[in-house]
Amino acid sequence: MSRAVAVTGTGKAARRRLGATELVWLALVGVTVIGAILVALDDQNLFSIANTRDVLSRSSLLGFVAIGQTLVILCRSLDLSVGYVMALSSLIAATTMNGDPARVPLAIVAVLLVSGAIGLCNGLIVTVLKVNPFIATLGVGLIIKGYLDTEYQGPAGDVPSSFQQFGFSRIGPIPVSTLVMLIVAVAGILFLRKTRTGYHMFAVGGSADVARLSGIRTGRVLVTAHVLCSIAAGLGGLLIAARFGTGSALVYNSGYDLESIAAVVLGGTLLMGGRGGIGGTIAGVLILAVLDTVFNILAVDPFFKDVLRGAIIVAAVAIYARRQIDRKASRVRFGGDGGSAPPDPVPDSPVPAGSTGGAR
Amino acid sequence: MTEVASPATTLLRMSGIEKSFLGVRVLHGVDLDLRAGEVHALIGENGAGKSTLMKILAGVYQADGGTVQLDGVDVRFEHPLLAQQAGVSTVFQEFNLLPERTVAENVFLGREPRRNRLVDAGRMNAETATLLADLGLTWLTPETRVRSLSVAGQQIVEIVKALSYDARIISMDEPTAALADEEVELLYRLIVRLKERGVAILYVSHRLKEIFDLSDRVTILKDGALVDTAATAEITSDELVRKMVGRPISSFFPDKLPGTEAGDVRLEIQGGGNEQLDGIDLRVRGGEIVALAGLQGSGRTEIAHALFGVDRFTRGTVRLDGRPLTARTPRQAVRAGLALVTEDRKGEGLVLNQSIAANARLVLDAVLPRRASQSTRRIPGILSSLELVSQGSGQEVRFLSGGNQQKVVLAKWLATEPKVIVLDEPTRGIDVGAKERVYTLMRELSAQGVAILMISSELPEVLGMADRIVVLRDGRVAGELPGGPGGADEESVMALATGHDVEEEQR
Amino acid sequence: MSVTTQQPAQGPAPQRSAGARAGDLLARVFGGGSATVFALLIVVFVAIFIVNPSFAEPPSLMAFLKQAAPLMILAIGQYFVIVSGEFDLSVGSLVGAQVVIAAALIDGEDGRTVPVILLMIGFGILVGLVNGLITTLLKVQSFITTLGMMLVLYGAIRLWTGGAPTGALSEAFRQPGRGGIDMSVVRQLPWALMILIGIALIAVAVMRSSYGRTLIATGDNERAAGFSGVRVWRVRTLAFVVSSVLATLAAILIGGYAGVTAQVGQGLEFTAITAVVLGGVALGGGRGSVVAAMAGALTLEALFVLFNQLSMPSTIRPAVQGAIIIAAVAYAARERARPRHHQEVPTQPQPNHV
Amino acid sequence: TDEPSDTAAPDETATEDAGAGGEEEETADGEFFVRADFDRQLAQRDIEPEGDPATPWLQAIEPEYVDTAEFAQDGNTLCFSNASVSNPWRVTGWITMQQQVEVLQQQGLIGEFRVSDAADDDNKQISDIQAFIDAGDCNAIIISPSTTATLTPAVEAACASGVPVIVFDRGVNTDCMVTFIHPIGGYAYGADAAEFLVENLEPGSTVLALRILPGVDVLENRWAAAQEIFGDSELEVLGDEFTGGDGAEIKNIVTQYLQRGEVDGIWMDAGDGAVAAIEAFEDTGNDYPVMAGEDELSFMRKWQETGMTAVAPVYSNFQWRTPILAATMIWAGEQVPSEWVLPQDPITEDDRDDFLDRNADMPALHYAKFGGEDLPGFPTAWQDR
Ligand SMILES: Nc1ncnc2c1ncn2[C@@H]1O[C@H](COP(=O)(O)OP(=O)(O)OP(=O)(O)O)[C@@H](O)[C@H]1O
Ligand SMILES: Nc1ncnc2c1ncn2[C@@H]1O[C@H](COP(=O)(O)OP(=O)(O)OP(=O)(O)O)[C@@H](O)[C@H]1O
Ligand SMILES: [Mg+2]
Ligand SMILES: [Mg+2]
Repeated sequence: MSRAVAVTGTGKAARRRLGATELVWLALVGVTVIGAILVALDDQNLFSIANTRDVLSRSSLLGFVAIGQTLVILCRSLDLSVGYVMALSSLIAATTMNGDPARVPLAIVAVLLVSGAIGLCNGLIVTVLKVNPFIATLGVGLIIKGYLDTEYQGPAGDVPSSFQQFGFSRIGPIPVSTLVMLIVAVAGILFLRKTRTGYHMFAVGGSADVARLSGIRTGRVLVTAHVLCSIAAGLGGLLIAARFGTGSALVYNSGYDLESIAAVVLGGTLLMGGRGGIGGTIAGVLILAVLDTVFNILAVDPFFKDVLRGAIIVAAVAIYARRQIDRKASRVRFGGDGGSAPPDPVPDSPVPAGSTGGAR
Repeated sequence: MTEVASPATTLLRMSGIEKSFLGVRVLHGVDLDLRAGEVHALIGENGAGKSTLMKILAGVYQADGGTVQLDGVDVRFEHPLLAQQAGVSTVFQEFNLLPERTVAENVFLGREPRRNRLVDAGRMNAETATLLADLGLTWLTPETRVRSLSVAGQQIVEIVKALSYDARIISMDEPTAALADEEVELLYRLIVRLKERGVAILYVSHRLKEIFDLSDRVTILKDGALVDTAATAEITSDELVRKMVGRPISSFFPDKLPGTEAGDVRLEIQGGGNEQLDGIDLRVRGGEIVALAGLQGSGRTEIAHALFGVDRFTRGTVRLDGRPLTARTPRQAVRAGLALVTEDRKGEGLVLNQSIAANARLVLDAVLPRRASQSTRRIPGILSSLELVSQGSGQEVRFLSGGNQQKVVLAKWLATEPKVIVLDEPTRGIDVGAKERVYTLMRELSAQGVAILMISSELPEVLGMADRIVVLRDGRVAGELPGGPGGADEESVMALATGHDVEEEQR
Repeated sequence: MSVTTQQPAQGPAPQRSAGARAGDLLARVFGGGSATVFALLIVVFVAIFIVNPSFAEPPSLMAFLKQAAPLMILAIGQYFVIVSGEFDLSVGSLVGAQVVIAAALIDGEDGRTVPVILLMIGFGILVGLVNGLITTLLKVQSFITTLGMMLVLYGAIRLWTGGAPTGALSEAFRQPGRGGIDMSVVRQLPWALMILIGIALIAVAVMRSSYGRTLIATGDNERAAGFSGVRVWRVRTLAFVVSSVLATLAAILIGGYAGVTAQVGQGLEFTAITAVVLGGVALGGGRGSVVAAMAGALTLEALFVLFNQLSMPSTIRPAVQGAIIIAAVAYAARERARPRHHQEVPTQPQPNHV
Repeated sequence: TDEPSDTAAPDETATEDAGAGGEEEETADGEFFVRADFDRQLAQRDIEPEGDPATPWLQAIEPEYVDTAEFAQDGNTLCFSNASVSNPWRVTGWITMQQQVEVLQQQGLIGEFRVSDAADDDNKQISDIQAFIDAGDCNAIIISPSTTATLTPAVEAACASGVPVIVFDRGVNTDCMVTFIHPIGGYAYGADAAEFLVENLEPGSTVLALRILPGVDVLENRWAAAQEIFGDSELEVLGDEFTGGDGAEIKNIVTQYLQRGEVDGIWMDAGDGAVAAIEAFEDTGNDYPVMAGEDELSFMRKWQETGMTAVAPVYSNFQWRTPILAATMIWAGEQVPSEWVLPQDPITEDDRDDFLDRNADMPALHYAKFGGEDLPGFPTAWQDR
């Protein structure tokens, strides 16, 4: 109300509310509590060791992919090729290992290199050829699919049992794979919070023009994000190989591309980039895993699961959006139309019609 | 850090700069030199090429011809980063901040301080705080999210960011376009300090007052060519305008057209209020121009938005031609005969990727589709009466200069034949020629009996155009002053706007 | 230069010759990144004709158009949503759901055909409304809204039918997608083609109407559109409804063409979006023409035919398809960097100012 | 059910003769062609299964019984990890399985029946199985693996937990489970179809192969067997196309082949969308091909209606009853075959009408040899699913 507020703006910051990430974790708690009650009504315990393990192990694979996906989405890009990268990586891992424990390191290096190279392609197509990331990564995905379908007629390769431990063994109630995933997540969080490239990802996603004018080499940042995203998917492929004991092309049919995007958005990262983080994503992944476990315990019909998951994702994002509107910063005038069309279409600015007046 | 150079040292010399966009030459061999410790103004009409020249200096565009010399050495900035590293920093015409990031993160964007290869957020915040304290901006905290700042606050962050580079050359492209006089004062003080440090400042503005207040030398561009560079002290404002426009402008604010007279009250707000506003009483007659003056954030735009259904009055009544008006959406406002030329041309006024024609008929298409086909026939006439300069009505609006874009916005609203038109900062960022065209248009509309409510941060404009001036302070009407010749002066408006005695405040 | 000699460049437009205007129209349809798709379309067709000259015979062409009609109709619907700045990922699921609904409710009885079709259209409208209202009023990005809708439709329809489609389609239902008017030269003039032409004409007319203009304006800058009195939520919601209704019509054609299978519709959303983007329509809204979107769909279908005619191993086709799409979109992106007015109007005298 | 078709016998010898030479040529990387399995499966078609032909789901070909006394117990919680119910064949089988469970629950032989569905996601199924193991209260775990090789470690883990494990449909690369239940298999299926085409088409005729997806082992086996047989015949294989099982796609592809030239025969790796393929011939005015579909009713009805030359190879859907029955047998300590090979007889023109009559009230995407006619839920459970 006072004009001091208008000029300094500090008043607004003072009544800053819960950050997006905290909200997502709260949502996770909410989902867990509701799930636990429903499970308890069925005379079971969601927090039993077995069920906890189940939640955690269900979260690891999606976790890897979603961590990577977070980075590209933060940069206002997206990656629809992750499913194919996972499939290819699992095959490379399994065929390189070929049952020989000594070849495990070689296989890991090979996977990281190949998946990184795919990320490089994705990134270069988006930045240099200026192809919309949706189409670019869909196209690269199709190219990988073509290779996989031609080259592999089914599972191939053999993962030595030592490496299978990555998929099956546990430390206490925590599966090793989940632990590794969490370590990667922490590394990712530090990367975003502590490195320049991490900072620049927020900038590139917030506004590529602003970033460029601030001296950031936006192309490089975006390419880095794509490379890291593909590498994360490659790690997912390694986990698949460990869990399957072999590599499998058909993983690409399991919908990890869209599911990882859903998890990221569920985790409070803006689909149009510039805001969010891996912390929220992990909560998003855990929400999906808890739902999965609860549905399984309650023996929910698999098709009803899809219905519920669809509805829950939309409802959650609607709730985040609600807060966005409340925080309406009415007339901020950012950036000109620098000609570089934003890769992601979803506009943010609130519609000046209807409900906005009441939202203040 | 910067060695204090003697005023005569030429830091930068741009000579014969050429630039074409897609075959259209926009700079024809422009020369410009900057000396340490000087403020060098760059003026010219909209589209004269000021921003382009500045962007070449900043490494955003590459010149097609000509040379840039820094300290006598040829340089070529292929990327903004290289310009920054060479000590050239820029406040661009468009906002260049990340709304979701903090002040400190924005200021240090692209060169975050590191320790052991990791970003040192503590040091970043501390350095930002020092920088802010140095400039006397203690009310800004480094951790504030830019989104929560007002437009002026954001502009200040931009400037702080440019300063933080330890630059020897700072170019500012219309830094005051979004600022009210009070904040302009703040900027003046910043610039004086920079001069003292020996920084060269390239300063673009359409406000002649600022040119004379601040600059040591002035370079005038016209149609991409250099007209003259002169010492500011040796040039009069008439001369300046003539060189810029190519003709003398006799009277800047046109007189009322004969036959213009205040008619019945067309727009009336009684006791209007909402979260930002309280007790707004306002009356605008047909044929009358009423100005809303006030400081940044005093609630002027808010009144326009509440009237127009973007926001709402939760209290009070609004009448249009005597009939109650409760617009809940812009659509209802338009139907009732209201038009709003918004202060943010690109963000709220235009669909930039569409043609001039599509923009001009947008309101008709959206609100009055049945009338659209016949009303659109008037549009070519309106556009040509506004003297729009374009390459045809099929041209995309984003390729027009600011002034011409504003004309398209005006045409869009004139096509609806409004009864009441609200103009929010109608001349923001447009050149004198275009300004004059807008003023003439306002006079013409008045003569036709349209009621005009004008919001402006430029006091001369307020004083020169308005019949009455309503001054706002903190979302309330602070008082009303008569306009026109013999009416209020700048001091009395400022006194009402700030609630202080201006003289006292300034000295 | 003085004011009096000033020639506002607005002037030329109304007096432009018919030829110039035709050129303008062509440029508008083919320009702005859309030129690529027409060039590609021609290349692909020529290649098909070379590989298999018999494909150029009218009956083959008719059969091809019959196949292509559903995707083109889907592309039209998707165009409406994309040009308004949104996405519709639910169309594939919706096509599947509608076919299953048709089979389950008609259950082979001709008499039920019309009521069930009406019901399907009603359901399509409902889905579009839900997509649109959740996106516009609840402010959920449409990528997520329609992804959710995709999951919900996929699950709900299978929940309802126990996993696999039940019932059967009637002969009458199958006519639009399968039948046509028997004729001499073309053997059969497919209903699907006529329906497609009808929808295309309507779509072009709509895009030229006030609604179409406001739709594009909304996609370009929703805030400016809102300030101009556009009811953004309504315009966009309507676009989603158009998309869902056209998906329903596509479902009627697909169901008619090939009958019920469990997999029907799967993945069509990506094909439709790809088609639209291939047509030079910008994801993010505000740019591109509906004719080009249809051309994108036709090009994709033609590409599939070409692969087949070349006897390309079917496993490798996705790879080739992916590479071609990336190349085409990259090429179009280069084209778009050139503003089209510079192609339309030769460089005029330097703009003069007042 | 009927005897193994006599059509199979003559070709089989032909195959064996030329087999060794054609092997490398035909299946490029040979990954999915194991000659021993191929030969065994083709031979199994002619072996009279043990057990009552009226209950084919309890029959077994050349069973080797294992003792299950160690698993005999009173507990009767049955856990089932299903790959998915994402296609009509699995839907049909799943209903049959549930009906079978209901009967046994009423008899008190089965208590809780706990199911998790992995929606075709191998990784999810691994977690599902892990969850059953961790829960610790399953008295038997039935697994229908989504992919052979990938589920092996999970199944091994399930075996290691000491619970009796029953695997059916697709196999895994281990023999730790108590019993592995499956019909003869993919080679036999593909060969049934291919042999029929070879036999009913003139030498030099053309055949188009329509396949669903690449990389699914059971389907790859079918195609590998067909390639083997076509390779030794005089038929020309025009191409093999992946259709995703989508009718529209199938019709498009067949239409395009017909625009290029004659297609005399159609080989399919599964019957989904067979009708669409037939319609492509109708719509383009071509004669019906010789066709190998599946015992899916829409195809069989079309076959009957048109009187075309066709065969319906069967991948016995009734196998979904067997694992449930096997679980109760194991709990009772009864012997079960360690590899429980169920009969898999194609439906020919001779018995087609009989099967159609028996399934007259069943929906289109139902499978003729679903084997649930004697269950109390019949017919409504399969009709309004
Ligand atoms: N990226 C671009 N592509 C094409 N034309 C451009 C581009 N940028 C500027 N122009 C054109 O170059 C000319 C000079 O523009 P510039 O922005 O430098 O003018 P200006 O003097 O800064 O005007 P204003 O006072 O309105 O800001 C104008 O005619 C403009 O339309
Ligand atoms: N960007 C913003 N974010 C949040 N609140 C804002 C913003 N801009 C203005 N406000 C609030 O709206 C109220 C009215 O400001 P308004 O913009 O209407 O004033 P104004 O005099 O028109 O200023 P301006 O010249 O900036 O348009 C102020 O109290 C201010 O706090
Ligand atoms: Mg400028
Ligand atoms: Mg204002």
